[in-house]
Amino acid sequence: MLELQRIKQIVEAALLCADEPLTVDLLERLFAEGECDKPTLKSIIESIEEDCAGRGIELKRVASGYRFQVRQELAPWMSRMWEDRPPRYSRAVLETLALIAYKQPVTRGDIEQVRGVAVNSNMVRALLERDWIRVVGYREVPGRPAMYGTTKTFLDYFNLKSLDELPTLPEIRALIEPIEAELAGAGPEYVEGPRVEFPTDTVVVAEEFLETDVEPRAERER
Amino acid sequence: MLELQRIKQIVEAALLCADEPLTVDLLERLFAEGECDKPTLKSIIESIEEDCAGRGIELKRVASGYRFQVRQELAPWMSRMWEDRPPRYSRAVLETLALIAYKQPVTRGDIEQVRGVAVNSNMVRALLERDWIRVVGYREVPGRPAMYGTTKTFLDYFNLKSLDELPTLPEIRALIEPIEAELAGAGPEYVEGPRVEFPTDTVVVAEEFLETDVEPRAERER
Amino acid sequence: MSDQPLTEVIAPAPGERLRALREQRGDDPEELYAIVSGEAFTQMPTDLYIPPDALEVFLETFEGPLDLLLYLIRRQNLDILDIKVAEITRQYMQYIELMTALQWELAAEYLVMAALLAEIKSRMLLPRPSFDLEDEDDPRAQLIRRLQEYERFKSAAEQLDTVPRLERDLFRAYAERPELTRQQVEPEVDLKEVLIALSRVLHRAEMYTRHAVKLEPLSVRERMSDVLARVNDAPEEFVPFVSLFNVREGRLGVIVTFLALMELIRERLIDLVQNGAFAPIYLRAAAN
Repeated sequence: MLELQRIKQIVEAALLCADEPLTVDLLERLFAEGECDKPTLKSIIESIEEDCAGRGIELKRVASGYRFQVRQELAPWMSRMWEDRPPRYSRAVLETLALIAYKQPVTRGDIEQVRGVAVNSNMVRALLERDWIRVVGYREVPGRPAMYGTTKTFLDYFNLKSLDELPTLPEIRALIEPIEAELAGAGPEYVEGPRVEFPTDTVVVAEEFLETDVEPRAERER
Repeated sequence: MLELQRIKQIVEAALLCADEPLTVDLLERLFAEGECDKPTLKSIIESIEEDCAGRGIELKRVASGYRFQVRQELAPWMSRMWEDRPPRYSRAVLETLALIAYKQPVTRGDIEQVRGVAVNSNMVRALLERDWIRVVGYREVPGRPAMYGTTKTFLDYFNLKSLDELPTLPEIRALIEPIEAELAGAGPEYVEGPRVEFPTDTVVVAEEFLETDVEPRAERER
Repeated sequence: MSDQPLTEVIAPAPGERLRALREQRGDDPEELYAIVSGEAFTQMPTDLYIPPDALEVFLETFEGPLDLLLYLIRRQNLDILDIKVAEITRQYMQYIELMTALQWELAAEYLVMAALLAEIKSRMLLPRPSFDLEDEDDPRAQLIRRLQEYERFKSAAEQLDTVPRLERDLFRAYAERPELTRQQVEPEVDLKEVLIALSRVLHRAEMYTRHAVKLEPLSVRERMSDVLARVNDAPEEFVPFVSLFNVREGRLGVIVTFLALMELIRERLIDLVQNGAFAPIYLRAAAN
């Protein structure tokens, strides 16, 4: 028989590097003839369980055997390890947001008319959920489409006291054009994140198709 | 600041459930503002290292951070857990890896020059995919061949913190004594070299070879 | 990252087949060198500079001509610099005849080496004075240097193979992660991105429609939303006109509100209602 300390080391190590929970039978198979017996194994497992008191992990018995697992109370810290990097809004969402800000109150139909493509209801919902836009009324036309405007939260996020702190269109042009010229030379990824690999105009369409729930516009608006 | 015991639990748990080794910086990011600082983290890591004494696992620092691993002395028992034998690497792979590790940055041409046989491009691709080697640049000769170097993943796999932990590159050994002596002319001024371990007249030659670049680089590349 | 190509390329280790054959035959592994056509070679032929086609195992055993030469020198004490030119030439010719397309690439390297050995020998046969030993170009010196350099890395590779590594000597320790409490992370937006989006969409609109999209002053658009929201959220149908004006906003505020109302009326989003001359004016959401 091996020394108890050695057996304990082996059992602990095996439980920590196995892909699956281990039963006492499986653990026993790690040992050569005469190195360890079942009663010893069982008492070793108990002692390992006791050692876990106050530690970050516990030895848990699940249906298919024993395994070490991180205590559930540590989940908030562990979660940070897998936290997603913040996602990015697609170009379509940003355009919708910009049009709502500058042309409010607007309906989806209004936005679609300017953008030339259908506006996905998910995009509007995302902006509503974020509390950046709100329904300010309904246009009295068939279908009573909702009209959207921006919110206080929107202003706060962008650190604006009121909407007229946003630049005017000529100001935007003056502001944007140098950037766009630079982008034309430098490659598009600066503005759009990793997705853009095509010439600008085709991307818009491609993205639309990706993100738009296909809903015929005519049906929706009437 | 959190209680020390809680910090220790979190660090231990994180190291045990992370997919990759963790650096102190990464560990710090698990904590919210003011929950833990770096000096505390470092002393906690030390204390976890000490706790491992006598246990089956150890906290090891490798190139990309800290990880828990089963002690090497337990490998005979651990290997019984898997039916497959551990992967073995061919001499071609090991020689190529050794050349890249010790002589980086090297091109395929450099490797072929030393090994005297063509380098299998599938092997290079496999090493790249495994993330053991990477392209570190291109040599400015016709054809601009890629130069390879090793990665942290390579060091991690071989349980190393940095390249200096690799075993020292073996000395050049005398090969054909009479001829070498003849070739070297046995000049007395060479005899004093620091690496004298061979009979005098052969050492002279060996040293010569150590210091001589076999061929000018440009010629070798093509 | 996939291990598949690696396992294909890297395993089985060369010599594996030979090792298996040795085990299978129960031969002394040190004794048996190769098996050719079922016949066991317990000793490496000492006069073989090019592996014959039949010696498939041979190709697996050696990493190339440098490896073979090192073997001949270290294990057989062969003086590679003093070989029989006639013999190597004969092997050379024979091998070219036997060479199969399959092993052409590998064979080529052995042939180059054989040619080099033949060259060395022939130069040694020349009268001494013309054979300058100090010469950098001495093919013997070059060959020895290459052999030594190769041997160095061959041993480095052997050393590397003994370095403790994951999967064989070391195993990572893992514990099951707890159920994670995922926090929803909201996308971050730079105002500049919104502006770029706007300029792009307006630019596009201009390309497809005759006239440019008109943008009113933003203070008016914002006020339009506010007024509309008030009218819609009001408990009563009618909102008093005067209640929309706030003295604290000053004259400019009044003008903005007034323009907003005009625009809302023009766009038929609200109706103004007055029951008689000088009676209070009310607003209500536009009825169809």
